[in-house]
Amino acid sequence: MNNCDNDAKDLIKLTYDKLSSDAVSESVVCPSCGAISMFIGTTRNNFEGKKVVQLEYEAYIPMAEAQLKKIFSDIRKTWPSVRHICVHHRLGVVPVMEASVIIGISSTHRSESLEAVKYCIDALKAAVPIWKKEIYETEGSSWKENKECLWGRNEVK
Amino acid sequence: MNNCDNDAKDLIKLTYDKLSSDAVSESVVCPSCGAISMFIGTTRNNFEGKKVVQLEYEAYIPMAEAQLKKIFSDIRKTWPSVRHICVHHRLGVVPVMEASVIIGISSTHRSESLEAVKYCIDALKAAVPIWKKEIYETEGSSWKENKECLWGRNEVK
Amino acid sequence: MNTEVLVLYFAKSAELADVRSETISVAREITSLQLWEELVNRHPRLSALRNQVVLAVRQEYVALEDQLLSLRSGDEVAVIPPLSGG
Amino acid sequence: MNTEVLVLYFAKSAELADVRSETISVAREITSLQLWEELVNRHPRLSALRNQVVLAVRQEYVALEDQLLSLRSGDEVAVIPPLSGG
Repeated sequence: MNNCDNDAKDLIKLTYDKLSSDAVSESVVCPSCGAISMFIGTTRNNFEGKKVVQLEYEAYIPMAEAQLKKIFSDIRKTWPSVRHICVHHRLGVVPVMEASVIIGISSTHRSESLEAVKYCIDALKAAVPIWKKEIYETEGSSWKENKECLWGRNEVK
Repeated sequence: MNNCDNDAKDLIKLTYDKLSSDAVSESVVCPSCGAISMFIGTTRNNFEGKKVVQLEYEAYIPMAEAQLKKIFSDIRKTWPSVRHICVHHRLGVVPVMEASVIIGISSTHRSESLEAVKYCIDALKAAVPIWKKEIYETEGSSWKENKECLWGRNEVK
Repeated sequence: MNTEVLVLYFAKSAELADVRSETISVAREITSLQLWEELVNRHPRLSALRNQVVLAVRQEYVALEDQLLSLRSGDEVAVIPPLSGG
Repeated sequence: MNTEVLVLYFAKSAELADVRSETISVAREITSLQLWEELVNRHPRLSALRNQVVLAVRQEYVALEDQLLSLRSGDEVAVIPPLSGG
Protein backbone atom coordinates (compact mmCIF):
# COMPACT_ATOMS: atom_id res chain seq x y z
CA MET A 1 0.00 0.00 0.00
CA ASN A 2 2.59 2.54 1.07
CA ASN A 3 4.67 2.83 -2.04
CA CYS A 4 7.32 4.80 -0.28
CA ASP A 5 7.81 2.77 2.87
CA ASN A 6 10.80 1.04 1.45
CA ASP A 7 12.52 3.99 -0.08
CA ALA A 8 12.24 6.85 2.38
CA LYS A 9 14.27 9.59 0.75
CA ASP A 10 16.88 11.77 2.48
CA LEU A 11 17.55 14.60 0.06
CA ILE A 12 20.26 17.21 0.57
CA LYS A 13 21.44 19.87 -1.84
CA LEU A 14 23.96 22.63 -1.14
CA THR A 15 23.93 24.79 -4.21
CA TYR A 16 24.98 28.14 -5.63
CA ASP A 17 21.77 28.27 -7.69
CA LYS A 18 18.52 29.99 -6.74
CA LEU A 19 16.27 27.74 -4.63
CA SER A 20 12.78 26.67 -5.64
CA SER A 21 9.98 25.71 -3.25
CA ASP A 22 8.30 23.77 -6.07
CA ALA A 23 11.44 21.66 -6.50
CA VAL A 24 11.53 20.87 -2.77
CA SER A 25 7.81 20.14 -2.44
CA GLU A 26 7.80 17.92 -5.53
CA SER A 27 10.81 15.97 -4.27
CA VAL A 28 9.00 14.92 -1.09
CA VAL A 29 5.53 14.19 -2.50
CA CYS A 30 4.48 10.69 -1.52
CA PRO A 31 1.39 8.91 -2.89
CA SER A 32 0.41 7.44 0.48
CA CYS A 33 1.07 10.60 2.52
CA GLY A 34 -1.32 13.49 2.81
CA ALA A 35 0.90 16.18 4.27
CA ILE A 36 3.97 18.16 3.33
CA SER A 37 5.31 20.78 5.72
CA MET A 38 7.89 23.29 4.65
CA PHE A 39 10.07 26.03 6.05
CA ILE A 40 11.71 28.72 3.93
CA GLY A 41 14.37 31.03 5.34
CA THR A 42 14.70 34.26 3.41
CA THR A 43 17.26 37.01 3.64
CA ARG A 44 16.17 40.10 5.53
CA ASN A 45 16.79 43.63 4.34
CA ASN A 46 18.01 45.07 7.63
CA PHE A 47 19.91 44.33 10.82
CA GLU A 48 19.93 46.77 13.73
CA GLY A 49 19.03 49.59 11.41
CA LYS A 50 21.72 48.81 8.84
CA LYS A 51 20.49 48.13 5.33
CA VAL A 52 21.55 44.67 4.18
CA VAL A 53 22.42 44.56 0.49
CA GLN A 54 23.08 40.85 0.24
CA LEU A 55 24.27 37.81 2.12
CA GLU A 56 27.06 35.41 1.42
CA TYR A 57 27.00 31.83 2.63
CA GLU A 58 29.81 29.34 2.86
CA ALA A 59 29.79 25.74 4.09
CA TYR A 60 32.09 22.95 5.15
CA ILE A 61 30.23 20.92 2.56
CA PRO A 62 31.00 17.25 3.37
CA MET A 63 30.54 17.80 7.10
CA ALA A 64 27.38 19.85 6.52
CA GLU A 65 25.94 16.92 4.58
CA ALA A 66 26.97 14.48 7.31
CA GLN A 67 25.41 16.65 10.02
CA LEU A 68 22.18 16.96 8.04
CA LYS A 69 22.04 13.16 7.71
CA LYS A 70 22.36 12.88 11.49
CA ILE A 71 19.49 15.33 11.91
CA PHE A 72 17.39 13.33 9.45
CA SER A 73 18.11 10.16 11.38
CA ASP A 74 17.02 11.83 14.64
CA ILE A 75 13.83 13.02 12.94
CA ARG A 76 12.97 9.51 11.77
CA LYS A 77 13.43 8.15 15.31
CA THR A 78 11.22 10.82 16.86
CA TRP A 79 8.48 11.04 14.20
CA PRO A 80 8.09 7.62 12.60
CA SER A 81 5.33 8.70 10.20
CA VAL A 82 7.80 11.01 8.42
CA ARG A 83 8.50 9.77 4.88
CA HIS A 84 10.73 12.00 2.78
CA ILE A 85 13.00 14.78 4.02
CA CYS A 86 14.60 17.38 1.78
CA VAL A 87 16.90 20.28 2.64
CA HIS A 88 18.17 22.70 0.01
CA HIS A 89 20.63 25.31 1.28
CA ARG A 90 21.99 28.03 -0.93
CA LEU A 91 25.66 29.04 -0.89
CA GLY A 92 27.47 32.09 -2.21
CA VAL A 93 25.65 35.35 -2.77
CA VAL A 94 21.96 35.44 -1.85
CA PRO A 95 20.11 38.67 -2.71
CA VAL A 96 17.63 40.14 -0.25
CA MET A 97 14.18 38.42 -0.24
CA GLU A 98 15.54 35.24 -1.84
CA ALA A 99 15.54 31.91 -0.02
CA SER A 100 18.69 30.75 1.75
CA VAL A 101 17.21 27.47 2.95
CA ILE A 102 14.14 25.39 2.11
CA ILE A 103 13.10 22.35 4.14
CA GLY A 104 10.34 19.99 3.01
CA ILE A 105 9.08 16.95 4.93
CA SER A 106 6.21 14.62 4.03
CA SER A 107 4.31 12.47 6.50
CA THR A 108 1.08 10.56 6.86
CA HIS A 109 0.06 12.64 9.88
CA ARG A 110 0.48 16.36 9.39
CA SER A 111 1.38 17.17 12.98
CA GLU A 112 4.49 15.00 12.62
CA SER A 113 5.85 16.79 9.57
CA LEU A 114 5.05 20.18 11.10
CA GLU A 115 6.95 19.31 14.28
CA ALA A 116 9.77 17.71 12.31
CA VAL A 117 10.24 20.83 10.16
CA LYS A 118 10.55 22.96 13.28
CA TYR A 119 13.07 20.54 14.74
CA CYS A 120 15.00 20.41 11.49
CA ILE A 121 15.51 24.17 11.14
CA ASP A 122 16.40 24.52 14.84
CA ALA A 123 18.94 21.67 14.59
CA LEU A 124 20.33 22.98 11.31
CA LYS A 125 21.01 26.37 12.88
CA ALA A 126 22.63 24.73 15.91
CA ALA A 127 24.80 22.08 14.31
CA VAL A 128 25.35 22.31 10.55
CA PRO A 129 28.64 24.00 9.56
CA ILE A 130 27.36 26.80 7.35
CA TRP A 131 28.17 30.48 7.79
CA LYS A 132 26.53 33.70 6.68
CA LYS A 133 28.10 37.09 6.18
CA GLU A 134 25.83 40.11 5.94
CA ILE A 135 27.00 42.83 3.60
CA TYR A 136 25.71 46.29 4.51
CA GLU A 137 25.05 49.22 2.26
CA THR A 138 27.30 51.57 4.21
CA GLU A 139 29.24 49.86 6.96
CA GLY A 140 31.10 46.85 5.61
CA SER A 141 30.05 43.37 6.59
CA SER A 142 29.77 41.01 9.53
CA TRP A 143 29.70 37.27 10.16
CA LYS A 144 26.45 36.32 11.84
CA GLU A 145 26.00 33.90 14.74
CA ASN A 146 22.91 31.79 15.26
CA LYS A 147 21.57 32.07 18.77
CA GLU A 148 21.05 28.27 18.54
CA CYS A 149 24.81 27.73 18.19
CA LEU A 150 26.21 26.69 21.57
CA TRP A 151 29.69 28.14 21.18
CA GLY A 152 28.81 31.61 19.91
CA ARG A 153 28.68 34.78 21.92
CA ASN A 154 24.89 34.56 21.80
CA GLU A 155 24.61 38.28 21.57
CA VAL A 156 21.20 39.84 21.77
CA LYS A 157 19.97 40.02 18.20
CA MET B 1 12.11 49.78 8.34
CA ASN B 2 9.45 47.11 8.09
CA ASN B 3 8.14 47.73 4.63
CA CYS B 4 5.21 45.45 5.13
CA ASP B 5 3.97 46.60 8.52
CA ASN B 6 1.32 48.73 6.99
CA ASP B 7 0.08 46.35 4.36
CA ALA B 8 -0.16 42.92 5.93
CA LYS B 9 -1.67 40.80 3.19
CA ASP B 10 -4.52 38.31 3.60
CA LEU B 11 -4.51 36.27 0.41
CA ILE B 12 -7.18 33.70 -0.45
CA LYS B 13 -7.66 31.82 -3.71
CA LEU B 14 -10.17 29.06 -4.40
CA THR B 15 -9.36 27.81 -7.85
CA TYR B 16 -9.93 25.00 -10.33
CA ASP B 17 -6.33 25.33 -11.51
CA LYS B 18 -3.35 23.32 -10.33
CA LEU B 19 -1.73 24.85 -7.24
CA SER B 20 1.87 26.04 -7.05
CA SER B 21 3.98 26.22 -3.91
CA ASP B 22 6.22 28.80 -5.62
CA ALA B 23 3.20 31.04 -6.19
CA VAL B 24 2.21 30.81 -2.52
CA SER B 25 5.71 31.29 -1.13
CA GLU B 26 6.36 34.26 -3.42
CA SER B 27 3.09 35.90 -2.42
CA VAL B 28 4.09 35.99 1.27
CA VAL B 29 7.75 36.96 0.96
CA CYS B 30 8.42 40.03 3.07
CA PRO B 31 11.69 42.00 3.00
CA SER B 32 11.81 42.47 6.77
CA CYS B 33 10.80 38.90 7.66
CA GLY B 34 13.15 35.96 7.69
CA ALA B 35 10.73 33.05 7.83
CA ILE B 36 8.04 31.49 5.69
CA SER B 37 6.26 28.38 6.91
CA MET B 38 4.09 26.33 4.61
CA PHE B 39 1.74 23.38 4.65
CA ILE B 40 0.72 21.44 1.57
CA GLY B 41 -2.12 18.92 1.63
CA THR B 42 -1.86 16.35 -1.13
CA THR B 43 -4.33 13.71 -2.24
CA ARG B 44 -3.60 10.19 -1.07
CA ASN B 45 -3.79 7.15 -3.26
CA ASN B 46 -5.67 4.91 -0.87
CA PHE B 47 -8.31 4.82 1.84
CA GLU B 48 -8.89 1.68 3.91
CA GLY B 49 -7.38 -0.43 1.20
CA LYS B 50 -9.43 1.10 -1.60
CA LYS B 51 -7.46 2.66 -4.41
CA VAL B 52 -8.32 6.34 -4.82
CA VAL B 53 -8.31 7.45 -8.45
CA GLN B 54 -9.03 11.11 -7.85
CA LEU B 55 -10.73 13.57 -5.55
CA GLU B 56 -13.37 16.16 -6.21
CA TYR B 57 -13.70 19.28 -4.09
CA GLU B 58 -16.57 21.72 -3.86
CA ALA B 59 -16.95 24.83 -1.74
CA TYR B 60 -19.53 27.31 -0.52
CA ILE B 61 -17.20 29.89 -1.96
CA PRO B 62 -18.24 33.23 -0.38
CA MET B 63 -18.66 31.67 3.06
CA ALA B 64 -15.39 29.77 2.72
CA GLU B 65 -13.64 33.06 2.02
CA ALA B 66 -15.37 34.70 4.99
CA GLN B 67 -14.40 31.83 7.31
CA LEU B 68 -10.78 31.98 6.14
CA LYS B 69 -10.72 35.71 6.88
CA LYS B 70 -11.92 34.99 10.42
CA ILE B 71 -9.15 32.41 10.83
CA PHE B 72 -6.59 34.93 9.56
CA SER B 73 -7.86 37.49 12.05
CA ASP B 74 -7.50 34.97 14.90
CA ILE B 75 -3.96 34.17 13.74
CA ARG B 76 -2.98 37.84 13.81
CA LYS B 77 -4.30 38.20 17.34
CA THR B 78 -2.41 35.15 18.63
CA TRP B 79 0.87 35.56 16.70
CA PRO B 80 1.51 39.29 16.23
CA SER B 81 4.80 38.80 14.33
CA VAL B 82 2.87 37.14 11.47
CA ARG B 83 2.98 39.31 8.34
CA HIS B 84 1.38 37.81 5.26
CA ILE B 85 -1.01 34.87 5.13
CA CYS B 86 -1.95 33.03 1.95
CA VAL B 87 -4.30 30.08 1.44
CA HIS B 88 -4.82 28.50 -1.97
CA HIS B 89 -7.43 25.72 -2.09
CA ARG B 90 -8.12 23.75 -5.20
CA LEU B 91 -11.67 22.88 -6.30
CA GLY B 92 -13.01 20.35 -8.78
CA VAL B 93 -11.03 17.31 -9.77
CA VAL B 94 -7.64 16.86 -8.05
CA PRO B 95 -5.55 13.92 -9.30
CA VAL B 96 -3.66 11.76 -6.81
CA MET B 97 -0.38 13.30 -5.53
CA GLU B 98 -1.41 16.84 -6.48
CA ALA B 99 -1.96 19.56 -3.88
CA SER B 100 -5.48 20.30 -2.66
CA VAL B 101 -4.42 23.09 -0.30
CA ILE B 102 -1.31 25.21 0.21
CA ILE B 103 -0.88 27.55 3.17
CA GLY B 104 1.98 30.03 3.41
CA ILE B 105 2.66 32.40 6.32
CA SER B 106 5.58 34.79 6.77
CA SER B 107 6.77 36.12 10.11
CA THR B 108 9.75 37.78 11.72
CA HIS B 109 10.10 34.91 14.23
CA ARG B 110 9.95 31.48 12.66
CA SER B 111 8.26 29.77 15.59
CA GLU B 112 5.26 32.06 15.09
CA SER B 113 4.70 31.20 11.44
CA LEU B 114 5.23 27.49 12.15
CA GLU B 115 2.62 27.53 14.90
CA ALA B 116 0.28 29.70 12.83
CA VAL B 117 0.43 27.30 9.88
CA LYS B 118 -0.54 24.41 12.13
CA TYR B 119 -3.41 26.43 13.57
CA CYS B 120 -4.51 27.50 10.09
CA ILE B 121 -4.80 23.98 8.64
CA ASP B 122 -6.53 22.68 11.79
CA ALA B 123 -9.02 25.56 11.73
CA LEU B 124 -9.57 25.23 7.98
CA LYS B 125 -10.47 21.57 8.37
CA ALA B 126 -12.79 22.36 11.26
CA ALA B 127 -14.64 25.41 9.98
CA VAL B 128 -14.27 26.24 6.27
CA PRO B 129 -17.17 24.99 4.11
CA ILE B 130 -15.32 22.84 1.60
CA TRP B 131 -16.09 19.21 0.83
CA LYS B 132 -14.13 16.36 -0.69
CA LYS B 133 -15.42 13.27 -2.45
CA GLU B 134 -13.04 10.36 -2.95
CA ILE B 135 -13.55 8.42 -6.15
CA TYR B 136 -12.37 4.81 -5.91
CA GLU B 137 -11.13 2.57 -8.65
CA THR B 138 -13.70 -0.14 -7.99
CA GLU B 139 -16.29 0.83 -5.41
CA GLY B 140 -17.86 4.14 -6.34
CA SER B 141 -17.19 7.19 -4.21
CA SER B 142 -17.69 8.66 -0.77
CA TRP B 143 -17.87 12.08 0.85
CA LYS B 144 -15.14 12.44 3.42
CA GLU B 145 -15.49 13.97 6.89
CA ASN B 146 -12.67 15.77 8.68
CA LYS B 147 -12.17 14.51 12.21
CA GLU B 148 -11.75 18.20 13.13
CA CYS B 149 -15.35 18.94 12.06
CA LEU B 150 -17.52 19.07 15.17
CA TRP B 151 -20.75 17.89 13.59
CA GLY B 152 -19.49 14.86 11.65
CA ARG B 153 -19.72 11.26 12.72
CA ASN B 154 -16.01 11.41 13.60
CA GLU B 155 -15.55 7.87 12.46
CA VAL B 156 -12.24 6.20 13.06
CA LYS B 157 -10.18 6.87 9.97
CA MET C 1 -45.82 35.50 8.17
CA ASN C 2 -43.74 33.91 5.48
CA THR C 3 -40.71 35.04 3.53
CA GLU C 4 -38.72 33.70 0.61
CA VAL C 5 -35.21 32.42 1.20
CA LEU C 6 -32.62 30.86 -1.10
CA VAL C 7 -31.53 27.41 0.06
CA LEU C 8 -28.14 26.07 -1.09
CA TYR C 9 -27.26 22.37 -0.88
CA PHE C 10 -23.68 21.15 -0.84
CA ALA C 11 -21.84 17.86 -1.17
CA LYS C 12 -23.85 14.88 0.13
CA SER C 13 -26.91 17.07 0.81
CA ALA C 14 -26.97 18.14 -2.85
CA GLU C 15 -26.84 14.50 -3.91
CA LEU C 16 -29.62 13.50 -1.48
CA ALA C 17 -31.86 16.44 -2.36
CA ASP C 18 -30.95 16.14 -6.02
CA VAL C 19 -30.88 19.93 -6.26
CA ARG C 20 -28.14 22.48 -5.62
CA SER C 21 -30.31 25.51 -4.89
CA GLU C 22 -33.98 26.46 -4.63
CA THR C 23 -36.07 29.33 -3.37
CA ILE C 24 -38.62 28.35 -0.74
CA SER C 25 -41.18 30.14 1.36
CA VAL C 26 -40.88 29.70 5.13
CA ALA C 27 -42.03 31.41 8.32
CA ARG C 28 -39.96 34.45 9.24
CA GLU C 29 -39.81 33.39 12.85
CA ILE C 30 -38.69 29.79 12.86
CA THR C 31 -36.17 27.75 14.82
CA SER C 32 -33.23 26.25 13.02
CA LEU C 33 -34.55 22.78 13.84
CA GLN C 34 -37.94 23.61 12.34
CA LEU C 35 -36.25 24.97 9.22
CA TRP C 36 -34.28 21.74 8.87
CA GLU C 37 -37.51 19.75 9.22
CA GLU C 38 -39.05 21.85 6.46
CA LEU C 39 -36.15 20.90 4.21
CA VAL C 40 -36.46 17.21 5.13
CA ASN C 41 -40.18 17.39 4.33
CA ARG C 42 -39.32 18.66 0.87
CA HIS C 43 -36.49 16.14 0.39
CA PRO C 44 -37.04 13.12 2.65
CA ARG C 45 -33.68 11.55 1.75
CA LEU C 46 -32.01 14.43 3.63
CA SER C 47 -33.00 12.66 6.85
CA ALA C 48 -29.92 10.47 6.32
CA LEU C 49 -27.89 13.52 7.45
CA ARG C 50 -29.72 14.03 10.74
CA ASN C 51 -27.26 14.55 13.64
CA GLN C 52 -24.44 15.24 11.22
CA VAL C 53 -25.46 18.50 9.65
CA VAL C 54 -25.65 22.17 10.46
CA LEU C 55 -27.14 25.10 8.57
CA ALA C 56 -25.56 28.36 7.58
CA VAL C 57 -27.84 31.40 7.68
CA ARG C 58 -26.47 34.52 6.02
CA GLN C 59 -23.13 32.65 5.93
CA GLU C 60 -23.01 32.02 9.68
CA TYR C 61 -23.17 28.51 11.12
CA VAL C 62 -26.33 27.63 13.04
CA ALA C 63 -26.73 24.33 14.88
CA LEU C 64 -30.10 22.53 14.67
CA GLU C 65 -31.76 23.60 17.90
CA ASP C 66 -34.53 25.71 19.36
CA GLN C 67 -32.82 29.00 18.65
CA LEU C 68 -35.17 31.32 16.78
CA LEU C 69 -33.96 32.66 13.43
CA SER C 70 -35.28 35.94 12.06
CA LEU C 71 -35.33 35.36 8.35
CA ARG C 72 -35.56 38.20 5.88
CA SER C 73 -36.54 38.09 2.27
CA GLY C 74 -33.67 36.92 0.08
CA ASP C 75 -31.65 35.44 2.93
CA GLU C 76 -29.25 32.69 2.00
CA VAL C 77 -29.57 29.44 3.91
CA ALA C 78 -27.13 26.61 3.28
CA VAL C 79 -27.16 22.95 4.24
CA ILE C 80 -23.69 22.09 5.55
CA PRO C 81 -22.79 18.41 5.79
CA PRO C 82 -19.60 17.48 7.69
CA LEU C 83 -16.66 19.41 6.27
CA SER C 84 -13.80 17.76 4.45
CA GLY C 85 -11.70 20.57 3.07
CA GLY C 86 -7.96 20.75 3.32
CA MET D 1 55.79 11.70 17.24
CA ASN D 2 54.38 14.04 14.65
CA THR D 3 51.92 13.58 11.81
CA GLU D 4 50.65 15.75 8.96
CA VAL D 5 47.06 16.96 9.05
CA LEU D 6 45.05 19.18 6.72
CA VAL D 7 43.63 22.23 8.48
CA LEU D 8 40.57 23.97 6.99
CA TYR D 9 39.55 27.50 7.98
CA PHE D 10 36.03 28.79 7.49
CA ALA D 11 34.20 32.10 7.66
CA LYS D 12 35.77 34.54 10.16
CA SER D 13 38.64 32.15 10.91
CA ALA D 14 39.61 32.10 7.22
CA GLU D 15 39.60 35.90 7.20
CA LEU D 16 41.70 36.11 10.37
CA ALA D 17 44.20 33.43 9.28
CA ASP D 18 44.14 34.73 5.74
CA VAL D 19 44.26 31.17 4.47
CA ARG D 20 41.53 28.63 3.71
CA SER D 21 43.56 25.44 4.10
CA GLU D 22 47.07 24.32 4.93
CA THR D 23 48.89 21.14 5.83
CA ILE D 24 50.72 21.27 9.15
CA SER D 25 52.78 18.88 11.22
CA VAL D 26 51.55 18.30 14.78
CA ALA D 27 51.97 15.75 17.56
CA ARG D 28 49.83 12.64 17.12
CA GLU D 29 48.82 12.72 20.75
CA ILE D 30 47.63 16.22 21.47
CA THR D 31 44.67 17.74 23.25
CA SER D 32 42.18 19.79 21.27
CA LEU D 33 43.17 22.84 23.31
CA GLN D 34 46.86 22.32 22.46
CA LEU D 35 45.98 21.91 18.80
CA TRP D 36 44.06 25.18 18.90
CA GLU D 37 47.05 26.90 20.51
CA GLU D 38 49.24 25.57 17.71
CA LEU D 39 46.94 27.20 15.20
CA VAL D 40 46.92 30.49 17.15
CA ASN D 41 50.75 30.41 17.20
CA ARG D 42 50.74 30.16 13.42
CA HIS D 43 48.02 32.82 13.00
CA PRO D 44 47.94 35.10 16.07
CA ARG D 45 44.84 36.95 14.86
CA LEU D 46 42.85 33.73 15.46
CA SER D 47 43.01 34.52 19.17
CA ALA D 48 40.08 36.88 18.56
CA LEU D 49 37.94 33.73 18.30
CA ARG D 50 38.92 32.25 21.66
CA ASN D 51 35.89 31.08 23.66
CA GLN D 52 33.74 31.18 20.53
CA VAL D 53 35.19 28.45 18.42
CA VAL D 54 35.30 24.67 18.24
CA LEU D 55 37.28 22.32 16.04
CA ALA D 56 36.09 19.49 13.86
CA VAL D 57 38.38 16.47 13.65
CA ARG D 58 37.54 13.98 10.94
CA GLN D 59 34.25 15.90 10.58
CA GLU D 60 33.22 15.50 14.22
CA TYR D 61 32.94 18.49 16.53
CA VAL D 62 35.54 18.71 19.32
CA ALA D 63 35.39 21.36 22.04
CA LEU D 64 38.65 23.02 23.11
CA GLU D 65 39.53 21.05 26.21
CA ASP D 66 41.96 18.54 27.66
CA GLN D 67 40.55 15.61 25.72
CA LEU D 68 43.34 13.80 23.89
CA LEU D 69 42.99 13.47 20.13
CA SER D 70 44.68 10.64 18.26
CA LEU D 71 45.59 12.20 14.97
CA ARG D 72 46.51 10.12 11.94
CA SER D 73 48.29 11.18 8.82
CA GLY D 74 45.99 13.00 6.42
CA ASP D 75 43.32 13.72 9.03
CA GLU D 76 41.12 16.70 8.32
CA VAL D 77 40.88 19.31 11.08
CA ALA D 78 38.56 22.29 10.67
CA VAL D 79 38.25 25.56 12.58
CA ILE D 80 34.55 26.14 13.22
CA PRO D 81 33.50 29.67 14.23
CA PRO D 82 29.92 30.16 15.51
CA LEU D 83 27.46 28.78 12.96
CA SER D 84 25.04 30.97 11.04
CA GLY D 85 23.39 28.71 8.49
CA GLY D 86 19.68 28.62 7.79
